[in-house]
Amino acid sequence: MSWQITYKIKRYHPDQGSRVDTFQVEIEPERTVLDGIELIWAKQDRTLVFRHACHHASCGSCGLVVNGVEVLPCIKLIQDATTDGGTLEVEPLRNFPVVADLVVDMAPFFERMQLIGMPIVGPTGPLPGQEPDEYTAFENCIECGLCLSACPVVATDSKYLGPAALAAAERVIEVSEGRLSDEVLAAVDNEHGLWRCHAAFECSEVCPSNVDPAGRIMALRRRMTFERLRRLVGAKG
Amino acid sequence: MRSEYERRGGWSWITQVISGLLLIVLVGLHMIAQHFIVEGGLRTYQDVLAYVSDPVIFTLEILFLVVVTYHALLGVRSVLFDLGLSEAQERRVTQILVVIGLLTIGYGVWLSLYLIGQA
Amino acid sequence: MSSTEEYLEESKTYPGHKVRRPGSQVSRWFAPWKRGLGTWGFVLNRVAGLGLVLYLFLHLAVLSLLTRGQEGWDAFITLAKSPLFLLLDVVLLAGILGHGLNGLRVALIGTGLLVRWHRPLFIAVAVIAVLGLVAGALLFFSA
Amino acid sequence: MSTPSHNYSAIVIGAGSTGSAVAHDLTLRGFAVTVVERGEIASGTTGRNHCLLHSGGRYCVKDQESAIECIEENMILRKIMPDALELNGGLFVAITDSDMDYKPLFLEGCEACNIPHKELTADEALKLEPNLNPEVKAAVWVPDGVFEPMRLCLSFLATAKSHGAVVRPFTEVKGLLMEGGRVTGVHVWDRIENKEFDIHADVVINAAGPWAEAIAEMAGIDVPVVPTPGVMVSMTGRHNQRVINRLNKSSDGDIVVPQRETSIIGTSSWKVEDADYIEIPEDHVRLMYERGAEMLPVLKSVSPRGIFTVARPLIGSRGEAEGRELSRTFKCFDHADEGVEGFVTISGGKTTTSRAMAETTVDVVCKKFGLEIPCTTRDTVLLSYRAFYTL
Repeated sequence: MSWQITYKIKRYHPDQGSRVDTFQVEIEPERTVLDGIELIWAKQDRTLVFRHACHHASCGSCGLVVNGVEVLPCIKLIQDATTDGGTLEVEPLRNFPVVADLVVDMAPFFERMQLIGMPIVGPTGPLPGQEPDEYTAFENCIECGLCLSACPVVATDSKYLGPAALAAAERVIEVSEGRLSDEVLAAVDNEHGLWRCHAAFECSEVCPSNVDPAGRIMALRRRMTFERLRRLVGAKG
Repeated sequence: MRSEYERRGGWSWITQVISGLLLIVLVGLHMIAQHFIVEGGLRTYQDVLAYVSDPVIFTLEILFLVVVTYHALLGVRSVLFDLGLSEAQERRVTQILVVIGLLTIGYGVWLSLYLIGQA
Repeated sequence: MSSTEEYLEESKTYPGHKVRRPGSQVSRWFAPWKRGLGTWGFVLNRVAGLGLVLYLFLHLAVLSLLTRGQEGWDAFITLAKSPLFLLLDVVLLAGILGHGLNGLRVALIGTGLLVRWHRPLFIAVAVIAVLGLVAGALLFFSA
Repeated sequence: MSTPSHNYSAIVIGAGSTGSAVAHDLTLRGFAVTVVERGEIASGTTGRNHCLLHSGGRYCVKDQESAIECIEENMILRKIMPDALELNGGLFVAITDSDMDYKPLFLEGCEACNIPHKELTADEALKLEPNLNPEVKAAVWVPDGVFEPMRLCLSFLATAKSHGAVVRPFTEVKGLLMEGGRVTGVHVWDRIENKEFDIHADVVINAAGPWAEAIAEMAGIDVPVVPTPGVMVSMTGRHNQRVINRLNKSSDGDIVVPQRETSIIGTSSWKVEDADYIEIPEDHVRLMYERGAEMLPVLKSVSPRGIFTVARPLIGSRGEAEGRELSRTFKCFDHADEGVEGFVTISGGKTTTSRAMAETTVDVVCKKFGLEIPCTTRDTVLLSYRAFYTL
């Protein structure tokens, strides 16, 4: 049985400015918020532009703000997002340059991820009860940018390295047993690196992949704090 | 041995935590002292003069002044840095806050010494 | 300073198109709605912190009355006993408790010690702060 | 390596795995390339695929041509795409007697197609994959792998961009520019600016997947593409480290692909007319749970995190074979054969074989211009997908 859902979608075109368009959609509650958007594009308005690819939270391209909170619409079921007759307010991710409608430019984000250089495939542990073995797996971080959109510090400080890149740095340390290049360290152990975080934990709240960027930033902070204190004591002794 | 890179921002966070922890103690002492060291609290001018003239109180209050000013202005600096200022603006902010901090502490010390002189 | 300045620049990802840079959104420092407990903690710390800075300098300014001797001080004491000032004292206490306890929480999680406990810690902070505030308010108004 | 010198230009329609690989190959062979994609990169068939880097095992009994393509390309992608593949191998598992009857055919097929394989006892299989059905009778290990579809495309496109290609997402082809029986470019609708304009080139390559038929129609050509969707169910949690295949002839729900923090059950097969938005048949989804749980019983007790479907662009005449029987190999059509110059369609195939599809296509293109430039994509290590955004 289908539900009647109202989508209020924030539109933007470089020449026309911003507006909000309303669409009525008939869709099964088991389908996703992204399916609804694709349905609008397919049947109602071909001018709507939005990003999507894998539809299972792997590519990280479809991130949006739905009813005020960052989500990956490809794994947000309609029934978990609203009720029959309900409304979904859809906006592009915050804190990213907007290209058009729901499309943001991920270039500034990937520049930082490239700087940190975390390989997207890394070692992973065996399943419980399994013999230890060499496994690789894609990193949990799908580079979707939800964490940056949710962060109240990224909202005002465009120089802040941001949760995803800092979490990636911590992951690199974890995998490579503490080695970061000087260039990466200079960006991470920096006024606008890990010390800028004010522990609002929004990144971890919205992360669709259990990366827990805030927890990783705190781990980095502990590492760098105790390293400093050790050096201070060492210098005096 | 470790390689060198430009480290920035760590000490301001660490000292902010340390000064914050100190303040939890100092704020408590500041409030308790005023109400209980001098019986019935600081009600009269003479009470105040007697209060600051106590060497322990004087030391405690000056320490409190220094730590609270440091913590407050470092906090303001952090809030301003959250705005994504340019490096030149950041240097300016730091300089101005250092001057404000020194003036504040100077004023507090001067006021205390003045009052001790009145006693 | 808090302008939502937006300007267009060339996109690297979408050739031939200009993107709209996101403006700075200071309002989000003060908007914990729909957000998690961590953000409530962040907002609390920021609001209380800025309030306390303001109070610090007001307090120091008021103390300059002492240089005017007996009369200045008596005038101040009369003012300080008014209900309005007692209410301000309660607000001050709320700020100190909120910022102090939450600061302790931030120090504990920020040093990576109790990261997983940030939510229960926030609830503990809130409960202790409210209890402290009630006790303090009773003390102020009964004195 | 010097870039071959000629001044030909090419337009590639579609930035799925095929179009991306074609763009990459074209730039290596000296073409000035523009890629036009109506949506985001990989927003069509490629993005929503199963993420399986085929060993060829699935096809080694009934469709050996596809199987050989798969294993060859599998080995090449391992070398040229180091950062978008999970290479934990795969198991074909036998649960029933019928599966055991299929096993000798399968082993024979692996031999015939040169697919490396290793027979495992039930105990060995359970040791490797503790969540397997304890009823498992035997298993065969093959070099299956897992890729990340969007990043695979981005790797090809990043490398193409580094060689001068212009990639235009959200640029939809509305018509082909024709001059006397020759395609000279495309008329596009820029969906970002909401403007229409023409782009000219010496050759246009139609890599639009299930939409290739509609593009070919713009030149009055019929391309037999059958949009054949399949349902995939992504489950909460990762329950296997290797790809788990049912050791039997292909059927619905015969595979569970682990990827990131999920295990994806797939797939089914039916035919549709319009590939833009596909209704998901409820019975297909139920079948995925049932059949997936036959191999990994744990899947019965976990919830789905996403259900998705997309149309495969299989080649074949409509109404003939059922979707499952259609070959998974690819075909490159030089439409000069139908009297239209400057226009080539590539369709069918799989993401695993996208590089080979590109090689064949660009061979055809080069031949049209009398160019003899060898393909070098087998040995060209691709840039990181992140370079797509930073170049």
